[in-house]
Amino acid sequence: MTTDLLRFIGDGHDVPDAPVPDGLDDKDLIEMFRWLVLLRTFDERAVALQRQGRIGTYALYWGEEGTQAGALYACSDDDWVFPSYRQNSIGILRGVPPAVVLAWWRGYGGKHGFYNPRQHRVGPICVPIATNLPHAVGLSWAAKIKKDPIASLVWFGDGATSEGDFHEAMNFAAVFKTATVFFCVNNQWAISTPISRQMATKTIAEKAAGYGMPGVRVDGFDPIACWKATRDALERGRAGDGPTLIEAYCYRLGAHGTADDPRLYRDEAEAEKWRHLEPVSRMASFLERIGVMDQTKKDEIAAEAKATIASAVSAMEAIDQPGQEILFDGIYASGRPWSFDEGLEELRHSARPSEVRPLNAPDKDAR
Amino acid sequence: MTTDLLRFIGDGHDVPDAPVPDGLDDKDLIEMFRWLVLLRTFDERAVALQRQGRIGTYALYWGEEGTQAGALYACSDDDWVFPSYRQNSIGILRGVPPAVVLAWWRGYGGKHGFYNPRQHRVGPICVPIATNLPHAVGLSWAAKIKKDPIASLVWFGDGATSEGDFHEAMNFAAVFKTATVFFCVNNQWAISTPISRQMATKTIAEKAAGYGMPGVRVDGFDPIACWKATRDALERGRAGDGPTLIEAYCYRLGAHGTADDPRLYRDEAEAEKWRHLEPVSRMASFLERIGVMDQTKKDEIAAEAKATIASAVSAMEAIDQPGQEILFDGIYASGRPWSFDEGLEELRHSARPSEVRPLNAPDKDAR
Amino acid sequence: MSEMTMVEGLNLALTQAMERDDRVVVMGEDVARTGGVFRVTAGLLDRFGEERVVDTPLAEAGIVGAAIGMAVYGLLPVVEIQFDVFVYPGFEQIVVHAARYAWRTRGEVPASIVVRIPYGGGVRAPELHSDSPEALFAHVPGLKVVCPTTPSDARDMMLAAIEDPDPVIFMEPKRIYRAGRQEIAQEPPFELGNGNGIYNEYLSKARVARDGDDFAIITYGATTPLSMEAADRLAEERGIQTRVVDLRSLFPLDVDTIVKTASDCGRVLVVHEAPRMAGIGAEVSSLIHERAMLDLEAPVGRVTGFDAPFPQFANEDDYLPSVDRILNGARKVLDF
Amino acid sequence: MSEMTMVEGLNLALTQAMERDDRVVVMGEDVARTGGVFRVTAGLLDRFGEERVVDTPLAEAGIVGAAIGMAVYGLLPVVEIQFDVFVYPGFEQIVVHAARYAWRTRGEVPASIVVRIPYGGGVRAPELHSDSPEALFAHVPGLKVVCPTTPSDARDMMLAAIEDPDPVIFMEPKRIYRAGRQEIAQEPPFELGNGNGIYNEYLSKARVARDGDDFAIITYGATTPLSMEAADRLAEERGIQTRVVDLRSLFPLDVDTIVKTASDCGRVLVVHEAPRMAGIGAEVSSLIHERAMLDLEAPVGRVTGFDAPFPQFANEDDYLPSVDRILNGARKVLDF
Ligand SMILES: Cc1ncc(C[n+]2csc(CCOP(=O)(O)OP(=O)(O)O)c2C)c(N)n1
Ligand SMILES: Cc1ncc(C[n+]2csc(CCOP(=O)(O)OP(=O)(O)O)c2C)c(N)n1
Ligand SMILES: [Mg+2]
Ligand SMILES: [Mg+2]
Repeated sequence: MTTDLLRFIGDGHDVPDAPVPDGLDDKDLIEMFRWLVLLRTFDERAVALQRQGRIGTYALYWGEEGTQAGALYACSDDDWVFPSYRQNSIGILRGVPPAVVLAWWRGYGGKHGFYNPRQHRVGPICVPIATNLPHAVGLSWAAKIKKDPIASLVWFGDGATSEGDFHEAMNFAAVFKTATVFFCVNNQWAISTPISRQMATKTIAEKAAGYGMPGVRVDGFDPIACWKATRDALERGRAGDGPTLIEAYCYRLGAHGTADDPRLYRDEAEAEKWRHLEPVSRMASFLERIGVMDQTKKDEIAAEAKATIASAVSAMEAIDQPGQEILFDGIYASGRPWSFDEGLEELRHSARPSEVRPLNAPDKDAR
Repeated sequence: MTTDLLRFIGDGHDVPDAPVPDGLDDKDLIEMFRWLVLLRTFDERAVALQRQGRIGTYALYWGEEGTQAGALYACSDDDWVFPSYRQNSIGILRGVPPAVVLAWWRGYGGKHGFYNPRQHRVGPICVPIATNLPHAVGLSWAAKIKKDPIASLVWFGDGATSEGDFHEAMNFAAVFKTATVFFCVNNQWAISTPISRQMATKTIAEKAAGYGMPGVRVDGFDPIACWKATRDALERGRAGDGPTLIEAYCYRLGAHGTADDPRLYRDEAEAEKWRHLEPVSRMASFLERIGVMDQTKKDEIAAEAKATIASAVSAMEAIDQPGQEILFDGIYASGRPWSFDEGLEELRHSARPSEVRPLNAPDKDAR
Repeated sequence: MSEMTMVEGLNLALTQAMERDDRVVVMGEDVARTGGVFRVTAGLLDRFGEERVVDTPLAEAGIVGAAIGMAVYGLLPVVEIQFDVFVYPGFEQIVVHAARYAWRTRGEVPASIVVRIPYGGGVRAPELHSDSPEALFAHVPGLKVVCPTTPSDARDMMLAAIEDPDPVIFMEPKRIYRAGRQEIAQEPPFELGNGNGIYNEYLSKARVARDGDDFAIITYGATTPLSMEAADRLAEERGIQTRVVDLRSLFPLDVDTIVKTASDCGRVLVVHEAPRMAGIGAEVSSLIHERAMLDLEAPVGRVTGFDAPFPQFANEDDYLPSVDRILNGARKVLDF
Repeated sequence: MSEMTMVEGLNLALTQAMERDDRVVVMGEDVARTGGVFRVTAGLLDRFGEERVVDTPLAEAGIVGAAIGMAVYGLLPVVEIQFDVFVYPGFEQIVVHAARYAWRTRGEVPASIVVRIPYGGGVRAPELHSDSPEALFAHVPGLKVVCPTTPSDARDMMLAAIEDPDPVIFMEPKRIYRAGRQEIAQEPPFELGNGNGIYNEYLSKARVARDGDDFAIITYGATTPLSMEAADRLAEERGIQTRVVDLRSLFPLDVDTIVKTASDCGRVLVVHEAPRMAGIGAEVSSLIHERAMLDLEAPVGRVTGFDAPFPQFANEDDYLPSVDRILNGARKVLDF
């Protein structure tokens, strides 16, 4: 296991466990585990649905659940989080119906596939790399102006650090001392590009200094480490001490997405070396080691998650193909441009294309 | 004087001179001084021309001559340099007729106001902040691919470091180990924005580490220090060791441009404190102190520069107002789109607006 | 009542909006201490303090992106882009995020920002300070794109743009920033903050700047005064009455006024400073032909900037539509 | 001779260009090891090595900007933008620098780059993978904007774009990347590297994809096959012969072919997938009315994408022009 990473959960063998940090009691640990399992269950089910052609291309996050659940668990309910496509289902831990996220991947828009960020304090799923970092900064900046004691957290990948938006957002946050947590999930790959061809630094955390903010490096497969680093960063932010960059060091255990074939560019044996660190079973055995969770509890949590996602799948499939009016809905709050109703008219007078079902996009033809 | 900056020229009082670095003999020192004086003469004359309404708004660089002449003097003739508007006349040290640069400020295009970068290994004057940094990287990258032992240098300001293009260029250069010198002229102001509101770091040099490249900090008012840092950076680059960030720490002694009024946002007394460090007189007294230049030589250099710029001004004023065909010249090398000749036709049939002379743009209405 | 330039009208609107609604913040490069390169935001810092009037670092994507985040949290940011061309580094944030935030949130969280862009040529500025990018934004669904021509419209439209929940690209024709003064009533034209949609009246309707039904010139921004002059010349020259329509809103277009004008006048010329290829004029011309072909006595003409980079300023008067070019364009349509 | 898809045709062109001219380099996100998301650059890395086939960091402004610098030094970079929407972070470099480099250097140093943009909808991709931004580039002076529709054109036009000293925005309609195969001769259609301007033949001329003089459909990209189908249906339905023009070059436009087509046919429909407002169709329509009004029996019609964000893919078939929508558009023009 890589050293000099903030870590609490050992590997059960050579690497010892550290004491659970203050702020997490047994109830918290169980709840955090519940979150991990729910995310894992969603993810595995989504991959299956894609294979069956029931949703479109999907960006799996198998192995990164700890960077999501751990960080979110550290947030207060008023704090905002901004996911990328990789944290696509984070909203389900903040009240977004899982069916909505599945519907998004099924190609549904409007009320079917989108949610109201203000209702959940969760930004929309962000597809263009690094472009939601400035939003997270602006949001915590606005809270500061309004004297609200809330913070924002944004997830992004190692590849995202190369984008100009990463830089501009980091600098704005540092200059205006906003309560922003930049949570970088360093899974060491940007599609086929390894971190060694993405940047010339060994770590991502060391980039923080160039902005005058602290950078910390944690074991991204350790949910408790992700929680601790995030909790500390949020406290700094709320205390008015500004933003923090967190590098959650891990490895992308799966493909980039269901349309991606990693064998084209990397040795999957490499991935295997990391697999035993994956957070769900690791957290489970940790909780068993410290006697916080027994098999019954574990099974109960698994069953509960299975049931939740199962009903979400039915809910998703119960959604009718949205009508054509959805093309023009919710675009302008101030009214409808002349061409919207004309567009609908045009559609009414033409035969509607047969109902769309997500196709298994020919390999690589969609991402 | 600020400490811990690379510096060779003292202040003639408390701060002692350091020995002239290897690579600069007396001839070089005189030649470098000649360059400084030529730039200074151009700049002061341009400001006068603007006041007289003979050219348009002008971006003066009074006090920054050392960051330009010093750095350029370190370059081999095959190395490329990329100026911003602030180094607008750097080309005159590489064979660009000064009249061309003056004509650019007078609003002339085509062969009157532009030059061929390949002829001088000098990029076009770049107006949008930080956007020519990627060009400098691409150029040295191309040279590396072609196995040509040349490097590129790009000048930019402290404000430019906030732009995404700065970040993307720095990262590309570090990843591909291009022979690129990032020469940042930290004059501590971006129009009305002081560096303290531009970034949260004390220095700019410390940003280099976040890209995995070295950063050095020099006295920007010391031409020899600028030369030395650039020379070392170029050698690193040519040796295949990649890019370097140089921070030339100085102060913007003049206005941002002739349309700018610094009294609106800063205390000019502050600028006064720095003025005695300005590179031209400082280099002069240094050369006198070490007995390399006497008054006669100095006067001769001044006279020569005065004559050069004077004839450039006449040359600029001898240029006739360019004809209307200039609107459509040199845009496409592959041919003329249908609308070009139609546009000329349209112009031929309309009365031509009376010949344009640069106006003293109403204060602040142009920059 | 007092006589104001467009700059003063905009400044008044910003002042009034900030007074009445503390969600309004102003941000951009050099907007606070200097009051902006063009002084549109002068005095706001002293009046509203540096939390609400912010000099930002030099980064347009950061500025627009942060403004979007602020809007999501409930503020109403008004962003200044220092000059037209410098909006491009922020282009992605505008077209991918500001334009689609409402759509991406079931219409419930529009990115309520105003992006002010001093644009266009004619001020003898150096290279890359004279672009007219409005068509780029008008082509992107989800944005509103407006452009005032008079000081009083500038004031009213700015207040309306801030009220408008949708992202508004506010094009400011810098050439006429100080070209003329106009009486502006101190009182805002509508009650601010009542959210009853009245602001739309001030954003989506074209203005008939001059009446007439023999011929029509449809334009906006700095070419409007030139079109007015051309209209007078045509009256002398041919004794015809020319209607001049100032579009004000470039997206959505006021199609009713455009089509009615074409039907009433039968002959139409569209004038703008931006390049012609797929510009606003192309859309207006197409709309008219599609909807009023039978009322037309001649094809709609266009007098525009050329499909060439905006020139160095010694030749900018050659590039910009002149009264004489407008007159020739008019004659072609009239003599068809 | 072998049967190829558009993807294979593009790959062949890139291979041939790189073989014949070592100034050609290919760069972008995931273009080397995976051969690109769509496999257009597959095999190039093994063949030409990692100095000439480069996986870049994830930064579009950096990619385009570095390519410009390479071109200034004399290389011929072909850049891949992974998906349409992701070109926006590089927009500034394209419109301010690539488009104006020649102009800014007295015509002597054009930014000789090709920017490949797989664009458009219809592949069931997640949000923001289906835009059609071509009009944004066509509106910007200094760029050439082209779009192939057939595998063989894709091959020939890519070779020509690389030859062309000007910056070329190469729009690749991803929906028909593998839609059909076509015989492509191994031999390039013209001698590479002789710089005699012959490449222009392959970039600036529209292609008459189907002949006829009763009616015309002018289109490009993925809506071309649909327009062909509509043309056949019109032949059955009304016994009329429809000419289908595939523009190929969006800037410059082949105005002669466009106007002649309008004069020959008298009735014209323009079809594209991009939003209508100030799109390519608006320009084509305006040009026709301006130049062939008297030959027209009906106003030029437009069937296009809507002025709305490209929808989530379950509804993308509602957004995309369908054969039936094209037919209705045609009937409106025919029955005018
Ligand atoms: C601006 C932009 N450019 C390109 C893409 C295409 N793309 C999608 S994911 C991806 C790689 C992202 O890697 P990283 O930031 O490490 O996140 P990860 O996928 O590993 O979670 C790329 C290039 C995009 N979505 N946005
Ligand atoms: C992309 C872009 N945004 C804004 C501007 C307007 N502008 C011109 S100079 C300047 C300040 C630049 O400051 P700095 O980088 O420190 O360089 P200096 O002027 O001090 O040499 C600004 C904001 C610009 N030219 N380009
Ligand atoms: Mg990654
Ligand atoms: Mg500066």
